[in-house]
Amino acid sequence: MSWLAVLVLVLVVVQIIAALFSVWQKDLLLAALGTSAISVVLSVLFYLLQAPDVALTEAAIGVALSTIIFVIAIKKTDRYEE
Amino acid sequence: MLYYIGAISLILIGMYAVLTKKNLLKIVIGLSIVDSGVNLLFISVGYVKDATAPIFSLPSLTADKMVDPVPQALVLTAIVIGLATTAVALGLVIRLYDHHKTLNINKIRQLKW
Amino acid sequence: MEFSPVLYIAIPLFAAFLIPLLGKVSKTLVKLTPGIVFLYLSYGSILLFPKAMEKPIVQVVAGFKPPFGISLYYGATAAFLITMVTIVGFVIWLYSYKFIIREPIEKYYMLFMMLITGSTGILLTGDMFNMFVFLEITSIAAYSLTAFLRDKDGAEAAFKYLLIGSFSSTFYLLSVMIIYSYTGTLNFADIAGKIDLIPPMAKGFVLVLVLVGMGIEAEMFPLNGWAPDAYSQAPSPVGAVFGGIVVKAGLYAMIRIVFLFFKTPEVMQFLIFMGILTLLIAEMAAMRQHQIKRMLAFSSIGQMGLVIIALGIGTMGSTSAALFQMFNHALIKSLLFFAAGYLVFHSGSKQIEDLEGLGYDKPVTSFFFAVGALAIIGLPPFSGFWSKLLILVSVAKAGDIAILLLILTGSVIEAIYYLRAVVKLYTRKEVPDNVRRTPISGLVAMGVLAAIILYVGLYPGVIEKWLAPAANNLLNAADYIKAGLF
Amino acid sequence: MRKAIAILLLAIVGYYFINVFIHMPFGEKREGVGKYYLENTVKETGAANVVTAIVVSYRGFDTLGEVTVLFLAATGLGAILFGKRGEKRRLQGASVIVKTTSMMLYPMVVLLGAYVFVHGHLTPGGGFQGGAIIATGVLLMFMSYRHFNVSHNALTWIESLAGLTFATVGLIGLALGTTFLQNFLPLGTPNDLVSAGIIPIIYIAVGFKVGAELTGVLDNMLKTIR
Repeated sequence: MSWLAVLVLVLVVVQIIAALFSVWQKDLLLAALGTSAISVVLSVLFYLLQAPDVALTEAAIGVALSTIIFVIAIKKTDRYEE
Repeated sequence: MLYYIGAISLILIGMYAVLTKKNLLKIVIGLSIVDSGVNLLFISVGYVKDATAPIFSLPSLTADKMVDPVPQALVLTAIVIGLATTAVALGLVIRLYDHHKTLNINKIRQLKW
Repeated sequence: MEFSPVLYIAIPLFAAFLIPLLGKVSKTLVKLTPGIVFLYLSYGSILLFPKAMEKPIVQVVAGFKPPFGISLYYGATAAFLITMVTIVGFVIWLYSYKFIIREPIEKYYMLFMMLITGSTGILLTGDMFNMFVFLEITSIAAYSLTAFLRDKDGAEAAFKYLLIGSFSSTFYLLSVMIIYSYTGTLNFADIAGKIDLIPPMAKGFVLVLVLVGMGIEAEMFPLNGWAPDAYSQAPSPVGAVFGGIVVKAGLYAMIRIVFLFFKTPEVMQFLIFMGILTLLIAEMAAMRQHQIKRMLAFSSIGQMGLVIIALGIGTMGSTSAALFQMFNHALIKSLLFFAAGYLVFHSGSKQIEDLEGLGYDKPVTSFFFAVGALAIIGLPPFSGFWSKLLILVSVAKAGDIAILLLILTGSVIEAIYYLRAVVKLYTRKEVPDNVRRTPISGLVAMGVLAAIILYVGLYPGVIEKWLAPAANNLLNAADYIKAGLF
Repeated sequence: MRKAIAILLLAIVGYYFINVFIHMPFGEKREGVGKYYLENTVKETGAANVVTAIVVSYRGFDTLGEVTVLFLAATGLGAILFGKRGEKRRLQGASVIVKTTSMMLYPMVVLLGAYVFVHGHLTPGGGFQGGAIIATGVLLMFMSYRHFNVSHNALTWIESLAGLTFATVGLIGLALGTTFLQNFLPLGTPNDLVSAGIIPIIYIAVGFKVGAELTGVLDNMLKTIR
């Protein structure tokens, strides 16, 4: 296994943990940040897969905008899941 | 191969959230996780070993050493469409909260599901 | 400049981008825009129609030959359905003109126009991913319009629709991905030629993904849970667009993909089976409804079931009958939604119970509702009679008596609940004086549809002669491949 | 109960997924349109970035649709949240340090966005990314200044004019007797800023449009009263 494969393994595991975290977290604000973490990792993975265009898009849209609209929506509604 | 596993897990986790969660925002979060998974799967399908990004920025780069550009172009579109869907979904969530003062679907349901 | 199929998309898009600017000048201008667009497109369709019937028009976009660029495939089937869509779209606009009084008006017209344009795009495109884009245009416009009244139920119906719709598009996107990864192309004709490159397991998975993804749009059982809510909570003209246009596009997409890539006897059997289930369950559910628009929605699902059966039989006769039925259903269901919209408006209640006596108070609107009801049941002299007859004949020719009986059962149930509603309408009862009138534009819209229904019912030949080329185009995959990859 | 059904359903879906993808080759070269694009893009479109060439030129029709999807989302959100706007935001103004930093960052972020979409045909990035970056910059200002406002009039104009530019560029191709969205400008030398025919024009229009639309979405959501 090369160091790249190890890196990918770590990233994928982090991503799955982040996904599980955002699904089970009762505090929606943290859950939204979890999706943001997924997007960060996704963006790095896209870069490793030689897709800089997509990585840039994911960074701008997935990490920033998508999370922000989630946060705004949470602010306008309830923060905690019952 | 690892990419496939990661992507498929994301899709399944997202779908699990959509199917079982009771909180509207959680459901939307689930949808966005599914989207991420599909995008990752698509990009990894287009990957070619030891190839470079499909940009001819240096003269030394040649076409036979580049990854497949088509999935990248399609995913670019899919990401933006995913954002659009999320935005509309969140708008609806805000509307529903306005009417019911709750995000729990069990308390909202009026129409038959 | 000669009329080119790409204008079906380009002109509405241009107009949609223009509407916010027009809104700064005057609201009337905004309201007129979609009407002008659809009138022009109907005119173009009629010009183009005979040409497309002879030979499919394949229009290249951006000047790259298929499969490298996106191409639009304007064949006989697409021409038949698109001409229907533009004309029905125009009539629905006419109806909306006075019906929609709620702000934000310019947003309504923009979304309304894009809802129909998205459906046109699905019918027109010859590229798999492009179809996904148009599917999304249609869906996002549909979600927003379902919630347009901004009441409790509307928002809930829209959210439900969005949830199911997202699954639909995700599944479809996955199928595009698997197909691309094996064939390396996205053009329908090109894929159809290379379909054997996909290993059987993956092929089966793609089939399931397409059936589920597009089945949701085509309201196939058991994926149609969103439809009754969306239809009944959206404003009436939008309900008419859903039932008359959007479903047709979804069904066409599903059938086109199945016929091109997966046309095996088992799949056809499966389609017939699902069609029967859809038909019977929907008709039974419609029977139990107390709200008029929900009843119409379930009836619409049932009709789609009937069309799926006829398409599943897959003979020339049954396919043309199915197309004829789609045409009739678009007109008749729009008429029913129009009439129901004003009946609900006048009685102030969505319940069928409360329609009692309106037949005397609002004679013209009620009359149009009755015409629609009789036509959809399939009574002469209305156009619904011919298409139902053709379906039954083709089923009988295929020799399957069980299916014939099941279709008849469905039709009888349908007849019962429609007649029940009509009888309710014409039961005498004192109605409190109601000064509100149905506006002229609404009456004209209904009148136009009723006239076409009656005319086609008296002279079915005007439509029937176009059915054969349209059905042939849908059935004959080899021709599609040849034309699509010149 | 519901969870059990969901898990069962997902197990079936997952089983099929794994079965299909276990056989899917990973990291191998593939015949098909992708190869054609790699070999011919520079010659046919003059763009150095193949992804941009596909997005804007070969599959430009998709991009037109995609812009429309975003446009519809902004419109639909406006329709859904109509009548819920309040001019007063509950958001507190940020501290002086944050304010000053945002004030300094704001023009730079917008400039970066513009750079990204102007160079879309040469480097990674393009209209969508640039537009999104600009919207992020505007968001920064929203967050730190309570009274910061974008003019709705201006947003509408930018959005409409950019959309009309895209559609018009397409229609010019049709009017010249070629096809919709076909290039009608000289291709120039690859890797020059002014090259690749209509691609930069379209991507700049997309950049403005996406930026305006996303700002509109954010503005709509932020100003909704709870």
